[in-house]
Amino acid sequence: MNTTIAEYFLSFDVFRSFVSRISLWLGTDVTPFIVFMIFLLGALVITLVLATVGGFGTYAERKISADIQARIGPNRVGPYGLFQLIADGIKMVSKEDIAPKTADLFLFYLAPFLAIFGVFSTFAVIPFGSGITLTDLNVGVFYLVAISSLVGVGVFLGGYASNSKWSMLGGMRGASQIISYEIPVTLSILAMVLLSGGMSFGQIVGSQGAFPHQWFLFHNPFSFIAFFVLFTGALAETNRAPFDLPEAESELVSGYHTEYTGMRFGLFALAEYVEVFVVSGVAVSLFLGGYNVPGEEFGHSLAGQGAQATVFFLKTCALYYVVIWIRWTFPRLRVDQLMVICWKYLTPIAIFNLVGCAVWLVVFDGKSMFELFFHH
Amino acid sequence: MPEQTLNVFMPVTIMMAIAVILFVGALAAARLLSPRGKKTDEKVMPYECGEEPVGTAWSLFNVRFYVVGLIFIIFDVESVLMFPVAAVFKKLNEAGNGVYVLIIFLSFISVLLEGIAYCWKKGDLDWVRSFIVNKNIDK
Amino acid sequence: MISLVSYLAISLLLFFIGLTLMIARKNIVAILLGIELILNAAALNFVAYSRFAASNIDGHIFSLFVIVIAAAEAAVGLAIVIHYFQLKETIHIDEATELRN
Amino acid sequence: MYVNILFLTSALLTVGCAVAMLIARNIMHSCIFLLGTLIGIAGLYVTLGADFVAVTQTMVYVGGIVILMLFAVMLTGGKEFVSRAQKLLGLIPAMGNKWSFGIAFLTSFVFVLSQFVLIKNIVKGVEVTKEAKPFVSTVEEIGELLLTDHVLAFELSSVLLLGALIGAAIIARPRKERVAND
Repeated sequence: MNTTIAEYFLSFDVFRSFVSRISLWLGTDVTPFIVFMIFLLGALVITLVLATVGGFGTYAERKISADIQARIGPNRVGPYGLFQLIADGIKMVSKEDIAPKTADLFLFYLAPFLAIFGVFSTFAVIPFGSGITLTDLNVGVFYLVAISSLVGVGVFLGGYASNSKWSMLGGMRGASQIISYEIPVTLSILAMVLLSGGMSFGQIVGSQGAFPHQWFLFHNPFSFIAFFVLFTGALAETNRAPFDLPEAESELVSGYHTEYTGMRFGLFALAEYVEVFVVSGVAVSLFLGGYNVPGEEFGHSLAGQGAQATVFFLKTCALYYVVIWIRWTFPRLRVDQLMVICWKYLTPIAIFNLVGCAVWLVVFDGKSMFELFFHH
Repeated sequence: MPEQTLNVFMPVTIMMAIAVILFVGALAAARLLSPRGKKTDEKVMPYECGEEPVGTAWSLFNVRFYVVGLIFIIFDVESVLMFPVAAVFKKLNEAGNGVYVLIIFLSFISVLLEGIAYCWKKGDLDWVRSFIVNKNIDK
Repeated sequence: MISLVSYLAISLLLFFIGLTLMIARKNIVAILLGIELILNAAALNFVAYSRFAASNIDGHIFSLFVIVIAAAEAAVGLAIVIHYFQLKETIHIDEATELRN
Repeated sequence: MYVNILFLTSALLTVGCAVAMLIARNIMHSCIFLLGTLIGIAGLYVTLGADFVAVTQTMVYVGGIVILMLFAVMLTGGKEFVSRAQKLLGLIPAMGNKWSFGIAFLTSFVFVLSQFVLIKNIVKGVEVTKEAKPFVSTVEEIGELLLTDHVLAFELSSVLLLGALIGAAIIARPRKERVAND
């Protein structure tokens, strides 16, 4: 049982003896320093990987939308336009940074920071593998929900500070949409916490298995519905179509980041794309078996960690594809429909699921549907 | 449970620090590389599709936004209180106290349901019904 | 190095700032901000005492309920402020002198 | 080592943002500084080993109360976003009466001082442990306490929240006369 990535590495005898040899050589115990370095390197690597994934999100979005609309999409920069993301990055950096004259400059500069901060802080608990989780906090999933609500404040402030009418409308809509849809998402997560008996991602993923019949998605009928509630809510929380009202191009120009230019806009966009990946990862960990691979002994080795991370990335990217697919398939909702869907459909269904899961847990003693049907 | 130290929170702090550094670094790079032209009046004007903006955008908004926030915060707090109970539910169920916990849990949720039923009945969950053009908006 | 006194000092400072904010500001929302600070100072004290001077974690439960009540208080307080503003079109505390309209 | 750094950072964030909140001229900025203060306090909770309370603090305050405050400022602000230009010593905005700030400072100082003396005499008997306890996650313990010792408070809090929801919804609901005006 590892709780952090450092403990995982220190559980290998080779690595431990290596550390103790260095300690002997230097005359002091260097374990705290090594632990810190592992954390720092791990955090840097994960940031780099996820930022790249976020960048590729923009590329994938364009390519897949082109595919759906029978176009070609970006194909000029590099093979298949793969370097489009680098070109975009260079463009973002070299654009002029303009703030409206009437803007509230302090808040204008702070808003993208809050969005970035809220998204990047969640990386600390995302489970890429049983060992490669930066830290497996006992309040893991709760922490993730809590810190990512900073994005809502960022969106609101971005809209407010610009002092532009489009931005203000987008910011108000965005904030109220993000906070509303947080409720069904939280309640669905709560149902999974109930089934797994813990809030840490290690516990939640560990109580599922590698094969679909061990996933929480098929644990009972209620958790099956809960997945769709969570997925819909997550789409809305990340402002993805069909819930992209805060930045509805045809109505609000560009919503809360109308007045943002250059790198500040780039940071908002990066936060948004990375957040989609994060919520896909959370949905995978909670419902679709997470990083589980067959074989417990295998899973602990370094090769097993690689396999786990691969499985996690494959599932998450599949879900990411579904998110993009939905965007280019469904029309946008009206703002009143948005609120009705959240409060009159998703929230009561989520509460129903929660109650159902609790009753199921007591009545069937925590067994899943498959265990009940096939193991008598 | 293995003994832990507060070091389990270190990655969280490191990640937050990285977010700060990334933000500052990206803006510094942009500051170095981006052109800084003259700030003409047209350039720093809020974008309103070519029209000259009239007044400020910081006008009064409809109170329905507040009502949504209000319902949200109550539900938020209730779900926060349910988290630790949900986390020990399975353990207590295995210890044989499942029915007791279920009763407490269900009575808690039923109060939550009363709240949503009230708001539903009174129409606070509708977006259109409470649509009022605020007469203060011109001031 | 970190002792109970450091937490109590921070809590005292927060309480002081909150109280000043509450008395000095004339904007009702700012007064509510001050109340939030004071409640947080109290909750911090509970947790600090439970860590340094008690063997159980009842203090955590207290501060949990302080947070719950702060949320309820903020919701109702801000609702009153908004309603008052709709009636009088001001949120200056010195002009709120009537109980009924 | 790590705990000390975390404590110092959080304490600085908390107190710094609280002071900034006090002297900020714009109520919107005050709300944002409140956000900083609350995150700092969450950091302090972490140094105390109260992980669940820390995350609850973040969830309820950052996601809920601060957004609600920002909404309320939007709904009541307009011309009074920025305080009137009366300042004490050219630094501190007094928002209204020039002297109220000084008087408030004095009053709260006297109040805090008297409370301090009072509490110091009362709490003499408390034994304070110095040695570092190992960090044990509080989630399970809190869950069990909520279901055993504090079950009444747990149930009553839901009733309290229901009351707050209904009361605040009645107060804040847009009234019908206004429809007739437009």
